[in-house]
This record gives sequence, structure tokens and C-alpha cells, in this order.
Amino acid sequence: MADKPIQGEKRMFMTGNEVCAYAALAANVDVMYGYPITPQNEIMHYWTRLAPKHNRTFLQTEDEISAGFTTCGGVMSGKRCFTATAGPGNTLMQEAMSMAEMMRIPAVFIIQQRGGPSTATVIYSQQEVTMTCFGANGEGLRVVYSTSSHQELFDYTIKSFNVAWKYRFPTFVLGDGYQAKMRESVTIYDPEVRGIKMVDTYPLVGLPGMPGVDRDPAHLRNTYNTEEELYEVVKDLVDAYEKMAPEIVEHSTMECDDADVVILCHGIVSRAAIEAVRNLRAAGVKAGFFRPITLRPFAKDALRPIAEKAKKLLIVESSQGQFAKIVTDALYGLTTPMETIFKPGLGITSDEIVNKVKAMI
Amino acid sequence: MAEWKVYTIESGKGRHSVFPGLCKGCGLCIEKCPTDTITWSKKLGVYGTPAVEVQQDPACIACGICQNVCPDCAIVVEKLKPEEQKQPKA
Amino acid sequence: MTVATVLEPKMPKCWRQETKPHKFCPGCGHGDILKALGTAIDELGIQDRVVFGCDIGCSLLSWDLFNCDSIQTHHGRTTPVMTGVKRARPDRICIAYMGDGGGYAIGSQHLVNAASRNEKILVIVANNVQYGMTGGQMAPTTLPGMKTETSPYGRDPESTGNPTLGPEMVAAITPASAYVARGTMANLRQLTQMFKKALQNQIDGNGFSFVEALSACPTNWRTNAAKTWEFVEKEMTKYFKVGELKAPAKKEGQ
Amino acid sequence: MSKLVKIALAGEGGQGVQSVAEIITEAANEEGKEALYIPNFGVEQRGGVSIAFVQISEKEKVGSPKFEKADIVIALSDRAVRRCAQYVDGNTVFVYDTAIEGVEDDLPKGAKKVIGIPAIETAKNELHPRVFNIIIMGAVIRSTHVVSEDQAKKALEDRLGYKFEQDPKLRELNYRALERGMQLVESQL
Repeated sequence: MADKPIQGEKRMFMTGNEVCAYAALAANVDVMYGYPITPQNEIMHYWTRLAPKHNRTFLQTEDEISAGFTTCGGVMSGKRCFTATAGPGNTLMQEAMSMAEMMRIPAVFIIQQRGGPSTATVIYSQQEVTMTCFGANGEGLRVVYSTSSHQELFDYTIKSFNVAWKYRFPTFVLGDGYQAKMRESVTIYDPEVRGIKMVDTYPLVGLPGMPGVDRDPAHLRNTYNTEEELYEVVKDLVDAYEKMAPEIVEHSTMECDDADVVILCHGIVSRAAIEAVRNLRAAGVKAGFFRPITLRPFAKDALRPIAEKAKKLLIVESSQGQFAKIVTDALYGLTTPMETIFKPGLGITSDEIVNKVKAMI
Repeated sequence: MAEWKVYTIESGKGRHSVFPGLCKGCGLCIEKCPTDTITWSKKLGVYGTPAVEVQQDPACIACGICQNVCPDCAIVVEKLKPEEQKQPKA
Repeated sequence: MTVATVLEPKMPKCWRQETKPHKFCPGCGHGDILKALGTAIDELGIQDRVVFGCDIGCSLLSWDLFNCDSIQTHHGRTTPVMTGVKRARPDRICIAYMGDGGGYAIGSQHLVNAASRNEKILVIVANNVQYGMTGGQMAPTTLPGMKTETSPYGRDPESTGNPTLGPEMVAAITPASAYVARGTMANLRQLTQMFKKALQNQIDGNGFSFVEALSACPTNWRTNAAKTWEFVEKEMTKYFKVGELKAPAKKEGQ
Repeated sequence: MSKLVKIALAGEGGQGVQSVAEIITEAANEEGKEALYIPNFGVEQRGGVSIAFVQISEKEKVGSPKFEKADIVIALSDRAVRRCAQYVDGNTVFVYDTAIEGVEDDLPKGAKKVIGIPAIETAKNELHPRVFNIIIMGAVIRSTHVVSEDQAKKALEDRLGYKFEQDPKLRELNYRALERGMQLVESQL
């Protein structure tokens, strides 16, 4: 195709919000819907500058409720669509996200976490973990990637569109205000040069032919008449989710084999943890590190043997135990002692982790 | 109650006072002054940008528009008694 | 001999001196609009009865501007929060203060329904034709052809519609007992009178009161003072006509 | 430069600290280093001090974007001097402008070194107030060696080239500002 917005590969130096806009372009996204909220605004700003040059479009809606539902509408009409939000906007958008779970709408949501509860700060946090994984009424049948760098923002935004359209579950890229606003190097690329084929999209409504004559009409719904009927539907949803989980679950580890203390964290905090493990190892302390990349589904099977072998675990997060709940759920029954650094709405540095680990041994 | 530093200049019919601790240097008053007598000052306002001050020439007519339009209440204009008024330079 | 007196800034009495200078940018219209509102509150002598609510967006920076009880709420939700206060405490004078995003986009359903129900509150929308706090995105009020961060090639009414005419809409759906007007920061005496009449309408228990105030955002418009005034007085008034749209007659015996 | 350099640049809005941070990190990126820059932003910044957190590493990816202690702190206003005390420890070089009044008691006591430079005066008297932040940029690169002088000039060219084209004197002015900034710290390091 002549109109490839990104040719080959290119090292760039930019903000994370700019990275997301480029990734959506590279992923061949058709439409972005959005409503202003800090710290995700620049995703819209870059998209509205780039998109028209490649015949892609944008709609600024009247609020996040509308941004979520227009995204669902765009996706059901067969287009690759996404939206981006944060904090109170994420709260409002849960209604549409829950419809996407129920109706298997492959919409992509980029969340740049800010402080909470309420309006709180526009800066940084990891307090949207519970909401992004399990928000709204339902079972949390979503895919959530927690990224830690601009490279991951680019890679996983592209991947999100493919996972969403292959498995038909709403998919989330969970970033944060730091990733949104900071600048660092990133290599952007045309997915094809890396052997990534974008999964074909297809319409759920507006199909060719006369409904009732040439084909059945598409009657999509999210309301059911009886308890039993709903139970069957949800059971099927859960089965499909569980079947998908082993195919997409991701994590990464560092020096866990002989570790006395294994640090557990996700997202941008893992950068501080990697630095901490390096410094601790240099000081002769056997520290290791485990990081889930998908928060939903969670890499339980990979974590359990590591946690069992470690002498101690340290959970580190910029929230008050939202991540720890996911971890302790996965580790139910194990007795490895566990300590925590909980800093809701506050960045975490490697020094803090190093000092804590030293105090634990 | 906060105490505000104030610079006062008498010009024409007015006693024109500016509170640099309130002046953000937006310049809205300069544009609205019907006699073009308000200008940038060497004194700095609250954000480290120049505050405003009234000049002798052209002279102030004490209309109070600058005080009225200032979004920060940084200006107070008082009308001088006839005997106190300054004549503009020729 | 003259008695030496310490000169004080002439702020409305109901402004809280300790929080000044206020947090708005240089040349921001909020300062002027809230000065007019403060003057109206002073002249009506209602400072102790006012409950002031502000939205998110730059209007939130007024959360500690007055020496009045104030509530900073969520984006678009100031109207229902103040409705809730008024319904529970009808003796309070409730003012919901927001920007054009909070009033005409995310909070539009609340504005429509509060107006339809003729809630006895005052809603003020500061209209600066874009989103200020989030960095200058297109708003429902953005003028055709105007460039913003999310309409970088200029607002195209074909795809994004025409500027929302708030007071015209509110006037159409309210009964005769509502007060509806559009003022401007370029005429603060008139704006103050509008606020006084709107507040009096609430005090009299007549009905809904709504004032839109044309405002300026030199920071995101990237205008100097001269251009700022030109835009407010010439460009904005081409679309947004200043004046009263609905002013109920005084009740019998007043 | 050592393996990783942490810089906190702080001033009033309009002093240009954010653009200095941007130019330096872009230059470092061009040299193949790993650079990370994050501003304080949004409500956090309104009416407050503008701070740029910069980290530049020889090779490895940079860790968390903000840090507890900086290798070098540059404070360009009285509020910035006070706000930045928290980033100073025994390994920090603290640079401030000598034109700032009333901060004698607020200068950090425990810093490795406290350096006063007359950047504001130099900009006003010798060059032009507009290139004040380029003087600061010179001071930063000379005291940290995070980028070479040549790369810094190339980065200026990339960013301001279109202006230099119209007025070549501007290029001279910017280069001189960069060099003056380097000289100002040179003798005190």
C-alpha cells in the first residue's frame, strides 16, 4: 500500500502519548474517539494531526461515556477503533467497557493512569489497576497489558488491536502519566517489517445482503430474559476467556533462580525494580524480579514456583494494594513471607526498593 | 489580612496605584486605557514579568477603566481633587 | 493635613484575600467574571448564604477564591451537585460555575434537565471557546474554522457541528420564570447586573437562572492583550449575541 | 560522563528550562545515548516552579523517570532554589544564578559544591535576554559532559535552524551563549 504512515523502522525520541498515536497509525487504525482528560490529551493531539493525512478520522465526543460507546459502535461496524482516557474518565467509560465484555466487542482502550480517587492529580499513579481489570458489573473479561517503557507502549498498542480482533475481548494498554509525558527513545516500525500481520477486521452489523432473505439479521444484544439464560451466556464467555488466557498471558523475570528476595511489581515501577536488582546484586544481595506484563489474564502458573522457592517476596506498587490483591489471589495457599511498598499516587525509585530489600534480609 | 506592597503615581486627574504582588502582567488594562497612558513598568509583578504603571504624558483622566478590567484587582484609581491635579507637559 | 491610610486592593468583599493572587493565568477571563459575580454577591448582601460550586477545567481554580462555602466537584457534575444542595437546603443560594466543556459537553444532560425542571439555582458558564485546563482542545463552542489542539486544521462544522448556543437553548426549554442572559468580560458593569438579576431570581424563588459569560484564554489562544480583546469583542460576538434572553417580571408586591 | 547522570533543572515558567531539557536530551539521543526527560506538568505546575527531570545514560535504559537525589541541580529563581533543596545530597553540584535575591540562607548546606553563576546578568548585559536559557544549557553540558559541544550545537541547529536561516546573527548569538554558559561554570568546577 502506498499510504503507509510508517515506513520500515525508525529510532525516535518522543513522549509516550506521541508513541501511542504513532502505534495506532502503524496498526492501521481507522478511527479514534476521545474526550479531553490529562494526561492522555496528546494522544488526541498527535492523532488529529497525523490521521487526516492518511484518511483516518477522529471524533471528539461530549464526554467519556460517549467516547466509550462511540468506540464500541465503530468497532461493531467493522473498523479498527480505539479511545484513550484516564482517572475519572476511565470511571465513566466503564459502562461502555462492560458492554464490550458482554458483546465481545474488540475495542482497544489506552489508559494513562493519574492519581485517585476522584479528580486527585493529573500526574501519575497505578491506582487504576482494579478498575481497568475488574471495573463495572461483571467478571473482568478483558485483556490488560501493563507497559513500562515507550518501546512497550508502541509494541503492545499494536499487539492490543490484534489480540482484540483475534479473540474478541476488549483490550487495554495500561500506561500512566509518567509514560504519557516523558520523552525517551523508541524504535517505531511498520508491523510488517517485523513479520507482524494485522488481524483482519470485519463488521458485526451492516453486512451485505437482505436480512431475512439473503442472511439472518445481526441481532446483537446484552440483555437476557432469565437467570439460566444469562448463566449460560456468561459461562460461555468465561470458557472462551480461559481458553484464550494461556495463549496470550505474558510476564518477565530477572535473576529469580537463586533469589532470596523476589520483587513483584508491574508497569513503570518495574524499571526501578530492575535497577534495584542490579544494585543489590552488585552489593552481593540475592534479589530477583518478577513482572506480569498482562495483568489480566495473570501469569499465575509462572509466578507460583518462583514465589514458592523464594525466601521472601516484596510487592511494590504506586497504589494501596490493588496489585497485591491480584498477586495474593494467585498465590493462595503458599506461605512465603511477603512485605510491601505501597505508595498510592507517588513514583517509586530504585533507592527505596534497595533499602527495603536490605532491611528484609 | 494580607498586606500588599503598592506603587502610587499621580498623573493628570488620577492617583494610580498598582499592587505588584497581584499584577500578572497580562496587559489587558494597557489596551483598554482610552488615553494610552498606561505602560509597562520596570517593577516586576508576581510572576516575575513587568507590572504596569501610569505615565505623566499622556495624562490619566481617572476614568477607572483599568481598575475595572483588571482580572486580578491589582489597580486602584482615585480621582484627585481639582487643586491636586497635574497638568500634562506641553 | 491628611491622615495616612494604607491603601488596600479593591477586591469584592466576598473574595478571600488570603488566596490572592488567584490561580488563573495572566489575562484569564475567569478573574473578571468572578469579580463581577463577587460584586453582585456583595451588593445583594448574600455572602453568608451562598454555596459556590465549581467544575473541573480551569473553573476548579476558583475553589478557594471566595469567602463563601464552596464545593469543587467532578467534570460536568457541578449542576447536579448544586441541585442536590438546593433541594436539601432551599435557604441557600446555589451557584454552579463551570466552563463551556463542563456546561455544554460532558454536563449538557445535566444543564438540560436542571433547566427543564426549573431548578432554583444559578448556573454560570464561562465561554472561552476551547478547553483551557487540558491544553486547548476543541470545545462545543469553538468557532468555525478555529484551530485548536484537536481541530489542528480548523473546526469544520460539516463534521463537528456549529458552536453551541447555550443561553438560546436554555431559553427555549425553560418557563417564563427563568432568567437567561449572555454577558461578556468586556462589559463587566452589564455582567454584574446580569448576575444580580439572576441571583435575585433565585432569591425570589422564581426558577432557573442561567448566565453565559464570554471569556478569554490568552494562554491557549496565544494572544497578546490587544488580540485578546479583539477576539472577545469582535470574533466571539459574531456568534454569541450579548444580552438578556429571558427576564421574568418582578412578582406582585416587590 | 559517568554511566548515568541525573539533572534537575528548575525555574519560573517562561525561563525556558523545559526547552533546554528537551534540546539536551534530544542531543544525547542523537549521540546514541539513552536519555529520559520528564517535566512536572498540568495542575502540578500552574503557579508553581517549572522543573525538568533529566537522566542521561551512556548505554543502559534509564530506570524510573523521577529520582530522589540529583547529580546536578540548576535553580534559576528564588522559589526554584527553595523547591530543589530536596534533590540535593553530598554528591550534588548545586548551581544557581547570582542575580537571585534573598536566597543566601536557602542555599543547600550539604551539597558537594554550590556554584553561583551570573547567567541572568550575562544574558542581559553581554548577549540578549532571549538566550538566557542557552547560557544555562552551556552550563549544564560543561558541568555534566552529557553531550559534546558539537552535538549541542547540532541540536540547536535542528531546533532553531529555520530561524537561523532568516537571521544568521541569531546562530552566532546562540553559539556564543552556549560558550559563555560553559565558561561561567568552567572556573568553578
